Amino acid sequence: MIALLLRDLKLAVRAGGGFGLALAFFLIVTVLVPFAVGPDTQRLQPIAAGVLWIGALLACLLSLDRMLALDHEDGTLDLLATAPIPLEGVVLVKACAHWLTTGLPLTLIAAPLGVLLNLAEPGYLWLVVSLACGTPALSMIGAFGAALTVGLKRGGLLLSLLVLPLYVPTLIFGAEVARRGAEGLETQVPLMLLAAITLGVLAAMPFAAAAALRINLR
Amino acid sequence: MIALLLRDLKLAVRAGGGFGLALAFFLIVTVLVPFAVGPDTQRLQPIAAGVLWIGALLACLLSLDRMLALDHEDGTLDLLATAPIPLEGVVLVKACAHWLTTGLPLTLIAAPLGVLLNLAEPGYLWLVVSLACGTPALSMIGAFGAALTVGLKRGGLLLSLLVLPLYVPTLIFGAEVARRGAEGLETQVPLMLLAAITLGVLAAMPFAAAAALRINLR
Amino acid sequence: MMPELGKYAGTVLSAYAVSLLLLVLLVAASMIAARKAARALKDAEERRRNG
Amino acid sequence: MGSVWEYANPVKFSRTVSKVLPFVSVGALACLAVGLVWGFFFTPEDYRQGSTVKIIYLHVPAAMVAINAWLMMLVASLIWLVRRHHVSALAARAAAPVGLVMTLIALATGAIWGQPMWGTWWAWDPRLTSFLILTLFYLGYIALWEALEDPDTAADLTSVLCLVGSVFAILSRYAVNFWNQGLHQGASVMRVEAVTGADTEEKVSNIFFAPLMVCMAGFVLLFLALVLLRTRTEIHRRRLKAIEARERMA
Amino acid sequence: MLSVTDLTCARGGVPVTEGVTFRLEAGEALVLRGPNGIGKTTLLRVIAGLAPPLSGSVEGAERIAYAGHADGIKAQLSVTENLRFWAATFGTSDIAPALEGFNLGELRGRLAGTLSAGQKRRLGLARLLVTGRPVWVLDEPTVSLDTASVGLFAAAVRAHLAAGGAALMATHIDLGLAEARILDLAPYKAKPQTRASDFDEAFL
Amino acid sequence: MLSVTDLTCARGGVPVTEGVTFRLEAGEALVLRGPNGIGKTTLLRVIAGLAPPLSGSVEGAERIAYAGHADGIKAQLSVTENLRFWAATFGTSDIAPALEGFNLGELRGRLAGTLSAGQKRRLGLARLLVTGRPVWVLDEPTVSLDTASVGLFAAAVRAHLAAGGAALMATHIDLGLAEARILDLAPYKAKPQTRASDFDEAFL
Ligand code: HEM
Ligand SMILES: Nc1ncnc2c1ncn2[C@@H]1O[C@H](COP(=O)(O)OP(=O)(O)OP(=O)(O)O)[C@@H](O)[C@H]1O
Ligand SMILES: Nc1ncnc2c1ncn2[C@@H]1O[C@H](COP(=O)(O)OP(=O)(O)OP(=O)(O)O)[C@@H](O)[C@H]1O
Ligand SMILES: [Mg+2]
Ligand SMILES: [Mg+2]
Repeated sequence: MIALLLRDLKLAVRAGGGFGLALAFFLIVTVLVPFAVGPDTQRLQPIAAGVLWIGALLACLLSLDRMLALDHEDGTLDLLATAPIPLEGVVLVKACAHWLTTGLPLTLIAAPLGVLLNLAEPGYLWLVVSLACGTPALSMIGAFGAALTVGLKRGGLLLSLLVLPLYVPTLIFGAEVARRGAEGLETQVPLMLLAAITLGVLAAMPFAAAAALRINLR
Repeated sequence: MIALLLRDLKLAVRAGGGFGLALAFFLIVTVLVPFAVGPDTQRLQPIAAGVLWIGALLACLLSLDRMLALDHEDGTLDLLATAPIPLEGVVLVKACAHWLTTGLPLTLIAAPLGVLLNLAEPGYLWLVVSLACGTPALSMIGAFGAALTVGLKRGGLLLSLLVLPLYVPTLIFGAEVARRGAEGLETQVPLMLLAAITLGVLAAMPFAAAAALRINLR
Repeated sequence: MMPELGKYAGTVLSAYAVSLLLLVLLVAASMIAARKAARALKDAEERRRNG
Repeated sequence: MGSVWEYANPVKFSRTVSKVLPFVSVGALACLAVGLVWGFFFTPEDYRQGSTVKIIYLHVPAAMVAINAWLMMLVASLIWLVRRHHVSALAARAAAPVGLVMTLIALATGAIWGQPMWGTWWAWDPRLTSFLILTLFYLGYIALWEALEDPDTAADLTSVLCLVGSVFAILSRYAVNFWNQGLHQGASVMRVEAVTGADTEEKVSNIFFAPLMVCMAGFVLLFLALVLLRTRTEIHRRRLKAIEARERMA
Repeated sequence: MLSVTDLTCARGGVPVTEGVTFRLEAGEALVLRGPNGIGKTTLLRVIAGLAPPLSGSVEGAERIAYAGHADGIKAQLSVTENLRFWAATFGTSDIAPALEGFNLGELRGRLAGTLSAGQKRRLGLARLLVTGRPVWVLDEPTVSLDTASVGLFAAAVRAHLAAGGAALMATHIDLGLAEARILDLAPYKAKPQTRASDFDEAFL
Repeated sequence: MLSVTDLTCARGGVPVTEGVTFRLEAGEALVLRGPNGIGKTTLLRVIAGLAPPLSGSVEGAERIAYAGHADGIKAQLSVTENLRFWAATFGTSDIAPALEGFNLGELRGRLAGTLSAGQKRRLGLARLLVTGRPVWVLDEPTVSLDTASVGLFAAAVRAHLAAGGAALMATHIDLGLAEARILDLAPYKAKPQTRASDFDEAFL
């Protein structure tokens, strides 16, 4: 399992591995929003936290299809399924590698990007905290979606479609934390709920994802 | 060339072909925005036109990587390159098929989705007009990006990174038309500029895209 | 020695710090890469001549 | 001495670089040291901006170099496409990260400067916005180089991207101008011009202008030194790859 | 080591082969033969546990190392990195015999993406040696291999059999393994009328 | 029909084969042979015009129908739809002989994605017949084919030659085409010291 994690990280960092691209996408979405809605600070500030959350979510989403599809195409998944490690572990490790190469960097870069959207001063801390709490859930739910669509050629868009509704609760609570934080309101309750979702997802999702994967492999 | 167009349309409509997925993605992004920025009409109305343009642009973007990559993987592009039709024509036809299966439906569905975001009354017409003028440019620029990244495994995210800055002028003028329309301002000038960009792109881009494709095939 | 920077001291100093840091990183990275490539190339050329 | 194209021979180029590089680096270092020390320690405060004027010695040269680095890449790409000199393509590749870092410096110092001057870190002023777009082009360009494995393919594709990107960068510049005037009545544009342009052109000419010029020269020389060094590195890498490939075949 | 009893396999919901029964003991090799489309790939995937059988049973699936058309090789990793990963996954660690057995020593540092078709195939076969599994289940293992490499492969299979392993292979060409038993799948082709069970009859 | 003069081909910037020269007249077939990694695929791609040669020239590239490892077949289209598309692209229209020549009549309505490896390969070869091009350039055409299908293929090539066509094929196995000339690539392997030109010496 450690070998798998290391291999995934290595592959992500190698040329063409796609590390950093999620970051770049996040950056770009953030930059495009003012072009579309106009450059006013009064317009941008209230939506800043929400836009950042959506941007992070989309960046995460777009990198999902690499998670399992590449391994399926070249037969690695078939071979992993016959290897002496449980498929649940494989899925968990894959989600973990995805978070390390996507969720974590997104969290770290979110604060500087907040500047571009004139995020209100107190919001930065809460933005980062909410992303740190929420992105693991995004990766794990994404792994489930990737397992569901793994057999499909270019299932990317279908994957997005399946996963987006599943992301709604995480998004609602995560953006709520960031928004309330930016407006100086109390953030305890949504933060607790967000954490609860993440923990629940991490505990239960690997089994669902492994089941989906098993079905797709046969 | 007609055969190619028909085949692409047929493939898009067949099960798993991805027709409708861009639409669904557009729908979902539009639905997620209120979750992230909060449900206030005062907040949503001013950003409605911009959000719809961004949503359409992202939906378009996400379907780009199917345009050439699938044909590259299964060797079709190699064979088309040795077939008696010019590569410029191939690229143009592919962009055309992409627009017919993505840009056109997006344009048609944008107005109903505007309702979800409380788009101001006079904005609907201009939103549709601006999308109709702008999406062909999006497809053609996207074909260029797809040609650049066609050899890469899962180049999807890199494709987005390369193409998004190229989308900036189109997005600015398109969103400007829609926004001014919604606010009841004059829209003539940006609309002219948008149309000019689209025409210029349609005239010049096939050559750049075919050149990139030729380089990638060798 | 240090000039009086007034109320903007933090601003000016941080601007200089950030810029110099970025420059130093760039120069260092370039030099390390240059050295690494030169050494690897020298090894390879020697291998070629000897073997 | 024959034509300039002789320097497109990698061996000759490397040799020349080894000869020239020490002088360029020392020149860069000297200019930077003199200019920055002069500017930082020995210029007075501006009556309106206080000590923040001192940021100009980093901000403006970095911005200049960032823009011109892209121009240089464009020229190098054209040379590669037309004359197929490998060194030219490698020089374009070598310049990109330098340009990116310069862009980042301009952005960072600008943001830090904007905080006291405009009361905000960032405004969607056309000039700043175009710069942000330039950053994106740099990122895409570098990412494409990194992603492609075959060096000639990569050189060709990045050159095409550079050409098309330049056209779109100019388009964006006009688009952004249009976009922000429409809403903002150019408020922040006016302010940049008011705070910077007028001051730099007139008052700067005596006290601030001389050290600024020295810094400018320092940044340009630094850029030159880095590009030469990095191009040579790329040549070495390429040569190494070729030797390894030959070894494999033998 | 491996025992297959009355196995019926389906592809896309349609039974393809039925009633396949055989046993494979240590030291034995069995070659599956049959024309294109008879169901060799389907059968092997069922035996390896990647697809469920329609009926019948497979014993010893957990002892299997499977190698299909796709090799599970990452283009961005080098030859040794690829093998090391698979060794670690299967809990072994020595990749030297695998490199040697398939003459990959010279290519060890190459990125797998830059190998030719046959070289990549050799790497895929070398993976079998690092799994440490006793039963090899191989689907057209010698596709793209030249004669010398087919010889390497035959030698590797022989060594594996001699060490108490077993091998089950589907192929269209001659592997040079005279001692292998041959099982022709043609007689096991499913009759169109076959019904899996009365209950689901309407669907099959 | 096809004439190749002093061709040097490179892969990843490194010369692989050099000085390959041959002519192919109407009615002739030429089989390329050589061990894995010698550069057959590379050479065929250069000849088909998909990659530029390092030096040398190819005449008659526009008469070529190329078939490589990938077949250019869409899984979501049926067998006839796939063939019709290629026929239209190459400006012909009759797909019946292709269906017949490779015994695809029974499979005509099937989606290509549900074919077995060998059936898919037959479809890929049938595509050659609808191109109407006189020179076939084939890279390992019989991979995954059973003996009967190899026979079909040999018959198709013979018919093509008899009709004034020509064929160039790389393969490791015996195609049953006794009349074909054989070209072994081993003597053309590029010497490591080769220099393309002094100017860019450092890179090659
Ligand atoms: C993030 C924010 C900023 C960015 C990205 C930025 C970018 C640039 C760029 C692209 C140039 C143009 C260089 C040229 O045209 O040659 C420039 C020049 C300049 N900027 Fe900024 N800038 C920023 C903020 C500021 C601020 C806050 C100030 C001062 C209050 C400032 C003062 C200047 C001055 C004095 C020049 C030289 C003008 C001239 O050459 O006429 N900048 N900056
Ligand atoms: N997805 C599918 N849906 C329906 N039928 C399928 C599907 N995939 C394969 N088949 C059919 O199942 C049968 C068995 O296919 P299989 O791939 O097992 O054959 P095979 O013996 O391996 O042939 P080959 O020698 O060509 O590889 C074939 O007739 C094939 O057409
Ligand atoms: N992208 C690449 N970069 C560097 N070298 C490569 C690359 N691709 C292939 N090669 C090398 O080029 C040589 C020729 O490869 P090619 O695929 O033409 O061989 P082949 O004769 O078709 O072999 P096979 O019979 O195995 O298909 C091989 O030694 C291979 O390792
Ligand atoms: Mg098979
Ligand atoms: Mg080959």
